[in-house]
Amino acid sequence: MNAYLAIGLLGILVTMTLALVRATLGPSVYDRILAVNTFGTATVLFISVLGFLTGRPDFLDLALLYALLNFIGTIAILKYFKHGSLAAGED
Amino acid sequence: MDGVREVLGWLCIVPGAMFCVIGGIGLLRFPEFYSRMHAAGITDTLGAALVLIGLMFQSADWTVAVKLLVILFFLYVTSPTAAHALIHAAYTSGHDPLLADDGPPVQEGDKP
Amino acid sequence: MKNHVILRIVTKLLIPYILLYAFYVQWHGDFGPGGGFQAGVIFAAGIMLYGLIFGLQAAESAIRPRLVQSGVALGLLLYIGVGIASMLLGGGFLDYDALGHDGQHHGILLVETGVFITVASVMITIFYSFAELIRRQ
Amino acid sequence: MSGEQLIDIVLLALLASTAIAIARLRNLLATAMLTGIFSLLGACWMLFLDAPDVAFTEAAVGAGMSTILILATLCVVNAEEKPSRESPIALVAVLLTGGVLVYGTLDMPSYGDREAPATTNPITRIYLDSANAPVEHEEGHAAGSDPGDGFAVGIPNTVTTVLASFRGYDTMGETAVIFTAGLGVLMVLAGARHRRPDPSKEIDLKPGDEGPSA
Repeated sequence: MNAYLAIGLLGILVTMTLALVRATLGPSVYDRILAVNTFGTATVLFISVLGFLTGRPDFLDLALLYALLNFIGTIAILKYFKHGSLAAGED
Repeated sequence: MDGVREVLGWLCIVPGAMFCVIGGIGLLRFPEFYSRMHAAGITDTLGAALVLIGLMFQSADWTVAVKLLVILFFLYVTSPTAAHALIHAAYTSGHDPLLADDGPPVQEGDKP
Repeated sequence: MKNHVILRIVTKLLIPYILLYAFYVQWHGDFGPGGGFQAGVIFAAGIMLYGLIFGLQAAESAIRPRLVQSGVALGLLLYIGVGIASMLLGGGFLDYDALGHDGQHHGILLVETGVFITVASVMITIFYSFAELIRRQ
Repeated sequence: MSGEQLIDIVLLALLASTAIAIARLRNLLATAMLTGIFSLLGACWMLFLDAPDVAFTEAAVGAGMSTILILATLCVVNAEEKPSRESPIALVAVLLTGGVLVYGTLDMPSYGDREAPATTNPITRIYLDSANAPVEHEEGHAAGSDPGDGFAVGIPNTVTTVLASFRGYDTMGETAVIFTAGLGVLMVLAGARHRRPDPSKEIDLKPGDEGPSA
Protein backbone atom coordinates (compact mmCIF):
# COMPACT_ATOMS: atom_id res chain seq x y z
CA MET A 1 0.00 0.00 0.00
CA ASN A 2 1.50 3.28 -1.09
CA ALA A 3 1.36 5.93 1.58
CA TYR A 4 0.52 8.79 -0.77
CA LEU A 5 -2.39 6.86 -2.30
CA ALA A 6 -3.76 6.15 1.17
CA ILE A 7 -3.42 9.80 2.16
CA GLY A 8 -5.15 10.83 -1.05
CA LEU A 9 -7.98 8.41 -0.39
CA LEU A 10 -8.45 9.74 3.13
CA GLY A 11 -8.48 13.32 1.87
CA ILE A 12 -11.15 12.45 -0.67
CA LEU A 13 -13.20 10.73 2.03
CA VAL A 14 -13.02 13.90 4.15
CA THR A 15 -14.22 15.92 1.16
CA MET A 16 -17.12 13.50 0.67
CA THR A 17 -18.09 13.92 4.33
CA LEU A 18 -18.01 17.72 4.09
CA ALA A 19 -20.08 17.70 0.89
CA LEU A 20 -22.57 15.34 2.51
CA VAL A 21 -22.98 17.71 5.47
CA ARG A 22 -23.58 20.60 3.08
CA ALA A 23 -26.11 18.55 1.10
CA THR A 24 -28.00 17.76 4.29
CA LEU A 25 -27.90 21.28 5.74
CA GLY A 26 -28.02 23.30 2.52
CA PRO A 27 -30.55 26.06 3.04
CA SER A 28 -31.41 26.38 -0.66
CA VAL A 29 -31.86 23.79 -3.37
CA TYR A 30 -28.88 25.22 -5.22
CA ASP A 31 -26.60 24.51 -2.28
CA ARG A 32 -27.73 20.93 -2.31
CA ILE A 33 -27.20 20.55 -6.04
CA LEU A 34 -23.74 22.03 -5.69
CA ALA A 35 -22.92 19.62 -2.89
CA VAL A 36 -24.18 16.64 -4.87
CA ASN A 37 -22.07 17.74 -7.81
CA THR A 38 -18.95 18.01 -5.66
CA PHE A 39 -19.79 14.66 -4.11
CA GLY A 40 -19.92 13.14 -7.60
CA THR A 41 -16.49 14.50 -8.49
CA ALA A 42 -15.12 13.20 -5.20
CA THR A 43 -16.61 9.80 -5.97
CA VAL A 44 -14.86 9.69 -9.35
CA LEU A 45 -11.57 10.44 -7.62
CA PHE A 46 -12.27 7.94 -4.83
CA ILE A 47 -12.93 5.14 -7.30
CA SER A 48 -9.82 5.96 -9.34
CA VAL A 49 -7.53 6.07 -6.32
CA LEU A 50 -9.10 2.92 -4.86
CA GLY A 51 -8.45 1.12 -8.14
CA PHE A 52 -4.77 1.96 -7.93
CA LEU A 53 -4.57 1.19 -4.23
CA THR A 54 -5.95 -2.30 -4.72
CA GLY A 55 -4.05 -2.82 -7.95
CA ARG A 56 -7.13 -3.27 -10.11
CA PRO A 57 -7.17 -0.50 -12.72
CA ASP A 58 -10.31 -1.89 -14.36
CA PHE A 59 -12.16 0.00 -11.63
CA LEU A 60 -11.53 3.01 -13.84
CA ASP A 61 -14.47 1.98 -16.03
CA LEU A 62 -16.70 2.95 -13.14
CA ALA A 63 -15.02 6.31 -12.71
CA LEU A 64 -15.48 6.96 -16.42
CA LEU A 65 -19.15 6.06 -16.11
CA TYR A 66 -19.62 8.54 -13.28
CA ALA A 67 -17.68 11.24 -15.13
CA LEU A 68 -20.10 10.80 -18.04
CA LEU A 69 -23.39 10.38 -16.19
CA ASN A 70 -23.19 12.62 -13.10
CA PHE A 71 -24.06 15.54 -15.32
CA ILE A 72 -27.48 14.07 -16.14
CA GLY A 73 -28.72 14.12 -12.56
CA THR A 74 -27.71 17.75 -12.08
CA ILE A 75 -29.41 18.81 -15.29
CA ALA A 76 -32.57 16.89 -14.41
CA ILE A 77 -32.83 18.48 -10.96
CA LEU A 78 -32.22 21.95 -12.38
CA LYS A 79 -34.79 21.46 -15.08
CA TYR A 80 -37.37 20.14 -12.64
CA PHE A 81 -36.76 23.02 -10.30
CA LYS A 82 -36.82 25.69 -12.99
CA HIS A 83 -39.87 24.55 -14.90
CA GLY A 84 -41.62 22.58 -12.19
CA SER A 85 -41.65 19.71 -14.63
CA LEU A 86 -39.35 17.49 -16.62
CA ALA A 87 -41.43 17.59 -19.76
CA ALA A 88 -41.21 21.30 -20.47
CA GLY A 89 -38.64 21.48 -23.20
CA GLU A 90 -40.35 23.10 -26.10
CA ASP A 91 -40.13 26.58 -24.67
CA MET B 1 12.03 4.75 -12.08
CA ASP B 2 10.09 3.74 -8.99
CA GLY B 3 11.69 6.56 -7.04
CA VAL B 4 10.60 9.11 -9.65
CA ARG B 5 7.13 7.63 -9.56
CA GLU B 6 6.97 7.92 -5.81
CA VAL B 7 8.16 11.53 -5.83
CA LEU B 8 5.56 12.40 -8.50
CA GLY B 9 2.90 10.63 -6.44
CA TRP B 10 3.76 12.72 -3.39
CA LEU B 11 3.92 15.86 -5.52
CA CYS B 12 0.57 15.38 -7.28
CA ILE B 13 -1.80 13.16 -5.34
CA VAL B 14 -1.28 14.56 -1.86
CA PRO B 15 -1.66 18.22 -2.92
CA GLY B 16 -4.62 17.18 -5.06
CA ALA B 17 -6.33 15.58 -2.09
CA MET B 18 -5.44 18.66 -0.05
CA PHE B 19 -7.15 20.90 -2.58
CA CYS B 20 -10.19 18.61 -2.47
CA VAL B 21 -10.36 19.01 1.31
CA ILE B 22 -9.90 22.78 1.00
CA GLY B 23 -12.77 22.90 -1.48
CA GLY B 24 -14.88 20.80 0.85
CA ILE B 25 -14.16 23.07 3.82
CA GLY B 26 -15.06 26.09 1.72
CA LEU B 27 -18.24 24.40 0.58
CA LEU B 28 -19.22 23.92 4.20
CA ARG B 29 -18.01 27.15 5.77
CA PHE B 30 -18.64 29.91 3.23
CA PRO B 31 -21.64 32.11 4.02
CA GLU B 32 -23.78 31.88 0.89
CA PHE B 33 -24.34 30.02 -2.34
CA TYR B 34 -22.16 31.97 -4.79
CA SER B 35 -19.08 31.88 -2.61
CA ARG B 36 -19.63 28.16 -1.96
CA MET B 37 -19.67 27.72 -5.71
CA HIS B 38 -16.22 29.26 -5.81
CA ALA B 39 -14.97 26.79 -3.24
CA ALA B 40 -16.52 23.82 -5.03
CA GLY B 41 -14.70 24.90 -8.17
CA ILE B 42 -11.38 24.14 -6.46
CA THR B 43 -12.37 20.51 -5.90
CA ASP B 44 -13.71 20.17 -9.41
CA THR B 45 -10.70 21.62 -11.21
CA LEU B 46 -7.45 21.70 -9.31
CA GLY B 47 -8.14 18.82 -6.95
CA ALA B 48 -9.46 16.45 -9.61
CA ALA B 49 -6.77 17.35 -12.13
CA LEU B 50 -3.89 16.91 -9.70
CA VAL B 51 -5.15 13.58 -8.39
CA LEU B 52 -5.83 12.18 -11.86
CA ILE B 53 -2.51 13.41 -13.28
CA GLY B 54 -0.74 11.93 -10.28
CA LEU B 55 -2.46 8.61 -10.96
CA MET B 56 -1.38 8.83 -14.61
CA PHE B 57 2.24 8.72 -13.50
CA GLN B 58 1.46 5.65 -11.39
CA SER B 59 -0.11 3.65 -14.18
CA ALA B 60 1.93 0.79 -15.52
CA ASP B 61 -0.05 0.45 -18.73
CA TRP B 62 -0.63 3.15 -21.32
CA THR B 63 -4.31 2.18 -21.71
CA VAL B 64 -4.84 3.01 -18.04
CA ALA B 65 -3.21 6.40 -18.54
CA VAL B 66 -5.41 7.08 -21.56
CA LYS B 67 -8.49 6.11 -19.56
CA LEU B 68 -7.48 8.56 -16.84
CA LEU B 69 -6.99 11.25 -19.48
CA VAL B 70 -10.48 10.55 -20.85
CA ILE B 71 -11.96 10.76 -17.34
CA LEU B 72 -10.19 14.06 -16.81
CA PHE B 73 -11.48 15.36 -20.15
CA PHE B 74 -15.09 14.49 -19.36
CA LEU B 75 -14.82 15.92 -15.86
CA TYR B 76 -13.46 19.12 -17.36
CA VAL B 77 -16.29 19.27 -19.87
CA THR B 78 -19.18 18.39 -17.59
CA SER B 79 -18.44 20.07 -14.28
CA PRO B 80 -18.04 23.63 -15.63
CA THR B 81 -21.20 23.11 -17.68
CA ALA B 82 -23.11 21.92 -14.64
CA ALA B 83 -21.73 24.85 -12.66
CA HIS B 84 -22.77 27.25 -15.41
CA ALA B 85 -26.28 25.84 -15.61
CA LEU B 86 -26.56 25.89 -11.83
CA ILE B 87 -25.42 29.49 -11.40
CA HIS B 88 -27.54 30.61 -14.34
CA ALA B 89 -30.60 28.99 -12.85
CA ALA B 90 -29.89 30.46 -9.44
CA TYR B 91 -29.27 33.97 -10.70
CA THR B 92 -32.20 34.20 -13.09
CA SER B 93 -34.61 32.90 -10.49
CA GLY B 94 -33.74 35.75 -8.16
CA HIS B 95 -31.34 34.09 -5.76
CA ASP B 96 -29.40 37.24 -4.88
CA PRO B 97 -25.77 37.11 -3.88
CA LEU B 98 -24.82 38.37 -0.45
CA LEU B 99 -23.45 41.84 -1.07
CA ALA B 100 -21.62 44.44 0.95
CA ASP B 101 -24.73 46.13 2.32
CA ASP B 102 -26.12 42.86 3.61
CA GLY B 103 -23.17 41.63 5.54
CA PRO B 104 -19.84 42.72 6.96
CA PRO B 105 -18.16 45.47 4.92
CA VAL B 106 -15.85 44.61 2.06
CA GLN B 107 -13.29 46.75 0.32
CA GLU B 108 -14.15 49.39 -2.26
CA GLY B 109 -13.90 48.38 -5.86
CA ASP B 110 -15.36 44.95 -5.12
CA LYS B 111 -18.24 45.66 -7.40
CA PRO B 112 -20.89 43.00 -7.90
CA MET C 1 -33.54 24.54 -21.79
CA LYS C 2 -33.66 24.63 -25.56
CA ASN C 3 -32.28 28.13 -25.72
CA HIS C 4 -29.41 27.31 -23.44
CA VAL C 5 -26.55 27.30 -25.93
CA ILE C 6 -23.79 25.98 -23.68
CA LEU C 7 -25.91 23.13 -22.39
CA ARG C 8 -26.98 22.18 -25.89
CA ILE C 9 -23.45 22.15 -27.28
CA VAL C 10 -22.03 20.17 -24.38
CA THR C 11 -24.90 17.72 -24.54
CA LYS C 12 -24.32 17.24 -28.24
CA LEU C 13 -20.69 16.56 -27.46
CA LEU C 14 -21.49 14.19 -24.63
CA ILE C 15 -24.33 12.02 -25.94
CA PRO C 16 -22.36 10.15 -28.63
CA TYR C 17 -19.78 9.20 -26.03
CA ILE C 18 -22.43 8.02 -23.58
CA LEU C 19 -23.99 5.80 -26.26
CA LEU C 20 -20.56 4.61 -27.36
CA TYR C 21 -19.70 3.83 -23.76
CA ALA C 22 -22.91 1.82 -23.48
CA PHE C 23 -21.79 -0.32 -26.40
CA TYR C 24 -18.31 -0.61 -24.91
CA VAL C 25 -19.83 -1.94 -21.70
CA GLN C 26 -22.00 -4.29 -23.74
CA TRP C 27 -19.28 -5.83 -25.89
CA HIS C 28 -16.48 -5.53 -23.38
CA GLY C 29 -18.50 -7.16 -20.60
CA ASP C 30 -16.60 -10.40 -21.15
CA PHE C 31 -13.34 -8.76 -20.15
CA GLY C 32 -14.18 -6.03 -17.66
CA PRO C 33 -17.07 -5.23 -15.37
CA GLY C 34 -20.39 -4.75 -17.08
CA GLY C 35 -22.86 -6.55 -19.26
CA GLY C 36 -26.22 -6.22 -20.90
CA PHE C 37 -28.13 -4.73 -17.99
CA GLN C 38 -25.64 -1.97 -17.28
CA ALA C 39 -25.24 -1.18 -20.96
CA GLY C 40 -29.00 -0.90 -21.43
CA VAL C 41 -29.32 1.49 -18.50
CA ILE C 42 -26.47 3.66 -19.76
CA PHE C 43 -27.95 3.77 -23.26
CA ALA C 44 -31.33 4.78 -21.85
CA ALA C 45 -29.66 7.47 -19.71
CA GLY C 46 -28.12 8.95 -22.85
CA ILE C 47 -31.51 9.08 -24.56
CA MET C 48 -33.04 10.62 -21.43
CA LEU C 49 -30.40 13.34 -21.42
CA TYR C 50 -31.29 14.09 -25.03
CA GLY C 51 -34.96 14.27 -24.11
CA LEU C 52 -34.24 16.55 -21.16
CA ILE C 53 -32.27 19.09 -23.14
CA PHE C 54 -33.89 19.02 -26.58
CA GLY C 55 -37.43 18.18 -25.54
CA LEU C 56 -39.51 15.06 -25.73
CA GLN C 57 -40.46 15.50 -29.36
CA ALA C 58 -36.85 15.54 -30.53
CA ALA C 59 -36.12 12.39 -28.54
CA GLU C 60 -39.21 10.68 -29.89
CA SER C 61 -38.26 11.48 -33.45
CA ALA C 62 -34.75 10.14 -32.84
CA ILE C 63 -35.90 6.91 -31.16
CA ARG C 64 -39.49 6.18 -32.11
CA PRO C 65 -41.83 5.08 -29.29
CA ARG C 66 -43.13 2.27 -31.48
CA LEU C 67 -39.58 0.98 -31.89
CA VAL C 68 -38.84 0.87 -28.16
CA GLN C 69 -42.23 -0.63 -27.41
CA SER C 70 -41.48 -3.52 -29.68
CA GLY C 71 -37.95 -3.65 -28.30
CA VAL C 72 -39.34 -4.48 -24.85
CA ALA C 73 -40.53 -7.83 -26.13
CA LEU C 74 -37.85 -8.28 -28.78
CA GLY C 75 -35.00 -8.57 -26.29
CA LEU C 76 -36.70 -11.28 -24.28
CA LEU C 77 -37.60 -13.09 -27.50
CA LEU C 78 -33.98 -12.94 -28.60
CA TYR C 79 -32.92 -14.49 -25.29
CA ILE C 80 -35.47 -17.28 -25.58
CA GLY C 81 -34.65 -17.64 -29.27
CA VAL C 82 -31.03 -18.41 -28.44
CA GLY C 83 -32.26 -21.13 -26.12
CA ILE C 84 -34.56 -22.60 -28.75
CA ALA C 85 -31.86 -22.39 -31.41
CA SER C 86 -29.52 -24.38 -29.21
CA MET C 87 -32.30 -26.94 -28.72
CA LEU C 88 -32.83 -27.19 -32.47
CA LEU C 89 -29.10 -27.66 -32.97
CA GLY C 90 -29.15 -30.67 -30.72
CA GLY C 91 -28.24 -29.36 -27.29
CA GLY C 92 -30.34 -28.50 -24.27
CA PHE C 93 -32.17 -25.24 -23.68
CA LEU C 94 -29.59 -22.40 -23.47
CA ASP C 95 -26.76 -24.86 -24.02
CA TYR C 96 -24.43 -22.63 -25.97
CA ASP C 97 -22.00 -25.40 -26.84
CA ALA C 98 -24.49 -26.52 -29.46
CA LEU C 99 -24.10 -23.22 -31.29
CA GLY C 100 -20.95 -24.48 -32.91
CA HIS C 101 -17.39 -23.23 -32.90
CA ASP C 102 -16.76 -20.97 -29.87
CA GLY C 103 -20.43 -21.34 -29.05
CA GLN C 104 -20.14 -20.27 -25.42
CA HIS C 105 -18.72 -16.92 -26.39
CA HIS C 106 -21.29 -16.23 -29.10
CA GLY C 107 -24.16 -17.48 -26.99
CA ILE C 108 -23.22 -15.21 -24.09
CA LEU C 109 -22.90 -12.20 -26.40
CA LEU C 110 -26.30 -12.88 -28.00
CA VAL C 111 -28.01 -13.36 -24.68
CA GLU C 112 -26.46 -10.18 -23.29
CA THR C 113 -27.68 -8.35 -26.37
CA GLY C 114 -31.18 -9.56 -25.60
CA VAL C 115 -30.91 -8.26 -22.04
CA PHE C 116 -29.55 -4.98 -23.39
CA ILE C 117 -32.47 -4.49 -25.79
CA THR C 118 -35.09 -5.26 -23.16
CA VAL C 119 -33.58 -3.10 -20.43
CA ALA C 120 -32.92 -0.10 -22.66
CA SER C 121 -36.40 -0.32 -24.20
CA VAL C 122 -38.16 -0.63 -20.85
CA MET C 123 -36.30 2.36 -19.41
CA ILE C 124 -36.89 4.56 -22.46
CA THR C 125 -40.55 3.57 -22.64
CA ILE C 126 -41.08 4.41 -18.98
CA PHE C 127 -39.40 7.77 -19.55
CA TYR C 128 -41.58 8.49 -22.58
CA SER C 129 -44.81 7.62 -20.84
CA PHE C 130 -43.85 9.65 -17.75
CA ALA C 131 -43.09 12.65 -19.95
CA GLU C 132 -46.34 12.18 -21.82
CA LEU C 133 -48.25 11.97 -18.55
CA ILE C 134 -46.60 15.12 -17.19
CA ARG C 135 -47.24 17.03 -20.40
CA ARG C 136 -50.94 16.26 -20.31
CA GLN C 137 -51.38 17.40 -16.75
CA MET D 1 -5.17 -4.09 7.88
CA SER D 2 -6.43 -1.23 9.97
CA GLY D 3 -6.38 1.25 7.09
CA GLU D 4 -8.92 -0.81 5.22
CA GLN D 5 -11.06 -1.06 8.31
CA LEU D 6 -10.92 2.70 8.73
CA ILE D 7 -12.15 3.28 5.16
CA ASP D 8 -14.82 0.63 5.67
CA ILE D 9 -16.08 2.27 8.85
CA VAL D 10 -16.07 5.76 7.33
CA LEU D 11 -18.01 4.59 4.26
CA LEU D 12 -20.57 2.76 6.38
CA ALA D 13 -20.96 5.75 8.70
CA LEU D 14 -21.54 8.01 5.70
CA LEU D 15 -24.11 5.56 4.34
CA ALA D 16 -25.93 5.42 7.66
CA SER D 17 -25.97 9.20 8.13
CA THR D 18 -27.25 9.68 4.57
CA ALA D 19 -30.03 7.20 5.25
CA ILE D 20 -31.00 9.02 8.47
CA ALA D 21 -30.98 12.35 6.65
CA ILE D 22 -33.21 10.90 3.92
CA ALA D 23 -35.65 9.66 6.53
CA ARG D 24 -35.67 12.97 8.43
CA LEU D 25 -36.02 15.44 5.53
CA ARG D 26 -39.53 16.52 4.61
CA ASN D 27 -38.67 18.08 1.28
CA LEU D 28 -38.88 15.36 -1.34
CA LEU D 29 -36.62 17.16 -3.82
CA ALA D 30 -33.83 17.21 -1.24
CA THR D 31 -34.57 13.55 -0.56
CA ALA D 32 -34.16 12.77 -4.26
CA MET D 33 -30.72 14.41 -4.23
CA LEU D 34 -29.66 12.58 -1.09
CA THR D 35 -30.80 9.34 -2.70
CA GLY D 36 -28.32 10.10 -5.47
CA ILE D 37 -25.58 10.52 -2.87
CA PHE D 38 -26.63 7.26 -1.20
CA SER D 39 -26.25 5.48 -4.52
CA LEU D 40 -22.78 6.97 -5.08
CA LEU D 41 -21.71 5.85 -1.61
CA GLY D 42 -23.21 2.42 -2.18
CA ALA D 43 -21.22 2.00 -5.37
CA CYS D 44 -18.02 3.05 -3.57
CA TRP D 45 -18.65 0.59 -0.78
CA MET D 46 -19.41 -2.32 -3.11
CA LEU D 47 -16.27 -1.50 -5.03
CA PHE D 48 -14.39 -1.51 -1.76
CA LEU D 49 -15.73 -5.01 -1.09
CA ASP D 50 -14.23 -6.08 -4.45
CA ALA D 51 -17.53 -6.45 -6.31
CA PRO D 52 -17.00 -4.28 -9.38
CA ASP D 53 -19.93 -5.77 -11.32
CA VAL D 54 -22.45 -4.98 -8.59
CA ALA D 55 -20.92 -1.54 -8.15
CA PHE D 56 -21.19 -1.02 -11.89
CA THR D 57 -24.89 -1.80 -11.85
CA GLU D 58 -25.42 0.51 -8.90
CA ALA D 59 -23.48 3.24 -10.70
CA ALA D 60 -25.31 2.85 -13.99
CA VAL D 61 -28.72 2.96 -12.34
CA GLY D 62 -27.90 5.50 -9.65
CA ALA D 63 -26.18 8.12 -11.79
CA GLY D 64 -28.85 9.94 -13.71
CA MET D 65 -31.42 7.21 -14.27
CA SER D 66 -32.95 6.88 -10.81
CA THR D 67 -32.78 10.64 -10.21
CA ILE D 68 -34.71 11.28 -13.43
CA LEU D 69 -37.36 8.70 -12.58
CA ILE D 70 -37.78 9.99 -9.00
CA LEU D 71 -38.12 13.54 -10.29
CA ALA D 72 -40.62 12.39 -12.90
CA THR D 73 -42.64 10.88 -10.08
CA LEU D 74 -42.37 14.12 -8.11
CA CYS D 75 -43.81 15.95 -11.11
CA VAL D 76 -46.94 13.84 -10.79
CA VAL D 77 -47.32 13.88 -7.01
CA ASN D 78 -46.78 16.52 -4.38
CA ALA D 79 -43.22 17.56 -3.70
CA GLU D 80 -43.69 17.87 0.04
CA GLU D 81 -44.11 14.92 2.32
CA LYS D 82 -47.26 15.00 4.40
CA PRO D 83 -46.53 15.50 8.07
CA SER D 84 -47.15 12.20 9.75
CA ARG D 85 -47.64 11.47 13.39
CA GLU D 86 -44.80 9.47 14.84
CA SER D 87 -46.34 6.58 16.69
CA PRO D 88 -44.45 4.39 19.15
CA ILE D 89 -45.94 1.26 17.59
CA ALA D 90 -44.12 1.99 14.34
CA LEU D 91 -40.87 2.41 16.24
CA VAL D 92 -41.38 -0.91 18.00
CA ALA D 93 -42.21 -2.62 14.71
CA VAL D 94 -39.11 -1.20 13.02
CA LEU D 95 -36.86 -2.13 15.93
CA LEU D 96 -38.32 -5.62 16.01
CA THR D 97 -37.83 -6.16 12.28
CA GLY D 98 -34.32 -4.77 12.47
CA GLY D 99 -33.52 -6.99 15.43
CA VAL D 100 -34.79 -10.07 13.61
CA LEU D 101 -32.70 -9.17 10.56
CA VAL D 102 -29.58 -8.64 12.66
CA TYR D 103 -30.28 -11.94 14.43
CA GLY D 104 -30.51 -13.57 11.02
CA THR D 105 -27.09 -12.28 10.00
CA LEU D 106 -25.46 -13.84 13.07
CA ASP D 107 -25.54 -17.23 11.37
CA MET D 108 -23.90 -15.90 8.25
CA PRO D 109 -20.16 -16.38 7.75
CA SER D 110 -18.08 -13.29 8.40
CA TYR D 111 -16.58 -11.25 5.57
CA GLY D 112 -13.80 -13.09 3.81
CA ASP D 113 -14.30 -16.30 5.78
CA ARG D 114 -12.35 -19.23 4.36
CA GLU D 115 -14.83 -21.73 5.71
CA ALA D 116 -17.90 -20.02 4.23
CA PRO D 117 -20.20 -22.36 2.28
CA ALA D 118 -19.69 -20.27 -0.84
CA THR D 119 -15.97 -21.05 -0.68
CA THR D 120 -16.07 -24.68 0.40
CA ASN D 121 -18.85 -25.87 -1.89
CA PRO D 122 -17.31 -27.88 -4.77
CA ILE D 123 -19.48 -26.12 -7.34
CA THR D 124 -17.51 -22.90 -6.75
CA ARG D 125 -14.29 -24.56 -7.82
CA ILE D 126 -16.00 -26.06 -10.87
CA TYR D 127 -17.44 -22.68 -11.84
CA LEU D 128 -14.15 -20.86 -11.47
CA ASP D 129 -12.14 -23.56 -13.22
CA SER D 130 -14.41 -23.98 -16.19
CA ALA D 131 -15.01 -20.24 -16.58
CA ASN D 132 -11.34 -19.45 -16.77
CA ALA D 133 -10.18 -22.52 -18.68
CA PRO D 134 -9.31 -21.81 -22.29
CA VAL D 135 -11.60 -23.42 -24.84
CA GLU D 136 -10.06 -26.37 -26.54
CA HIS D 137 -11.29 -26.66 -30.08
CA GLU D 138 -11.71 -30.31 -30.65
CA GLU D 139 -14.31 -32.11 -32.66
CA GLY D 140 -16.76 -34.22 -30.81
CA HIS D 141 -16.78 -31.82 -27.89
CA ALA D 142 -20.21 -33.06 -26.99
CA ALA D 143 -23.03 -30.64 -26.61
CA GLY D 144 -24.57 -30.75 -23.18
CA SER D 145 -21.44 -32.15 -21.66
CA ASP D 146 -21.15 -32.39 -17.94
CA PRO D 147 -19.83 -29.20 -16.37
CA GLY D 148 -16.55 -29.91 -14.73
CA ASP D 149 -14.74 -32.03 -17.28
CA GLY D 150 -14.21 -30.80 -20.77
CA PHE D 151 -16.54 -27.88 -20.15
CA ALA D 152 -14.78 -24.60 -20.79
CA VAL D 153 -15.85 -21.08 -21.56
CA GLY D 154 -12.68 -19.05 -21.72
CA ILE D 155 -14.06 -15.63 -20.83
CA PRO D 156 -11.98 -13.51 -18.46
CA ASN D 157 -14.90 -12.02 -16.52
CA THR D 158 -16.21 -14.86 -14.43
CA VAL D 159 -19.29 -12.92 -13.35
CA THR D 160 -20.48 -12.59 -16.93
CA THR D 161 -19.89 -16.28 -17.53
CA VAL D 162 -21.78 -17.34 -14.44
CA LEU D 163 -24.66 -14.97 -15.16
CA ALA D 164 -25.11 -15.64 -18.84
CA SER D 165 -24.00 -19.25 -19.21
CA PHE D 166 -24.03 -21.29 -16.00
CA ARG D 167 -27.04 -19.44 -14.62
CA GLY D 168 -28.65 -18.72 -17.98
CA TYR D 169 -32.09 -19.72 -16.72
CA ASP D 170 -31.86 -17.25 -13.84
CA THR D 171 -30.88 -14.41 -16.11
CA MET D 172 -33.70 -15.28 -18.48
CA GLY D 173 -36.08 -15.09 -15.55
CA GLU D 174 -34.63 -11.72 -14.58
CA THR D 175 -35.11 -10.42 -18.09
CA ALA D 176 -38.69 -11.63 -17.95
CA VAL D 177 -39.09 -9.80 -14.63
CA ILE D 178 -37.83 -6.57 -16.18
CA PHE D 179 -40.19 -7.13 -19.09
CA THR D 180 -43.15 -7.68 -16.77
CA ALA D 181 -42.22 -4.76 -14.52
CA GLY D 182 -41.97 -2.51 -17.55
CA LEU D 183 -45.41 -3.61 -18.72
CA GLY D 184 -46.81 -3.01 -15.24
CA VAL D 185 -45.40 0.52 -15.02
CA LEU D 186 -46.71 1.28 -18.50
CA MET D 187 -50.19 0.10 -17.56
CA VAL D 188 -50.19 2.17 -14.35
CA LEU D 189 -49.05 5.27 -16.20
CA ALA D 190 -51.55 4.73 -19.01
CA GLY D 191 -54.30 4.34 -16.43
CA ALA D 192 -53.28 7.60 -14.76
CA ARG D 193 -53.31 9.32 -18.13
CA HIS D 194 -57.04 8.84 -18.56
CA ARG D 195 -57.95 10.36 -15.21
CA ARG D 196 -58.39 14.08 -15.10
CA PRO D 197 -55.73 15.69 -12.97
CA ASP D 198 -56.68 17.57 -9.86
CA PRO D 199 -55.94 21.27 -10.48
CA SER D 200 -55.28 21.91 -6.79
CA LYS D 201 -52.31 19.59 -6.97
CA GLU D 202 -50.30 22.04 -9.06
CA ILE D 203 -46.63 22.00 -8.19
CA ASP D 204 -45.78 25.19 -6.40
CA LEU D 205 -42.15 25.54 -5.53
CA LYS D 206 -40.53 28.83 -4.79
CA PRO D 207 -36.84 28.88 -5.52
CA GLY D 208 -34.47 29.97 -2.81
CA ASP D 209 -35.82 28.62 0.38
CA GLU D 210 -37.40 25.28 0.88
CA GLY D 211 -38.42 26.01 4.40
CA PRO D 212 -36.96 24.39 7.44
CA SER D 213 -35.10 21.18 7.00
CA ALA D 214 -34.59 18.62 9.65
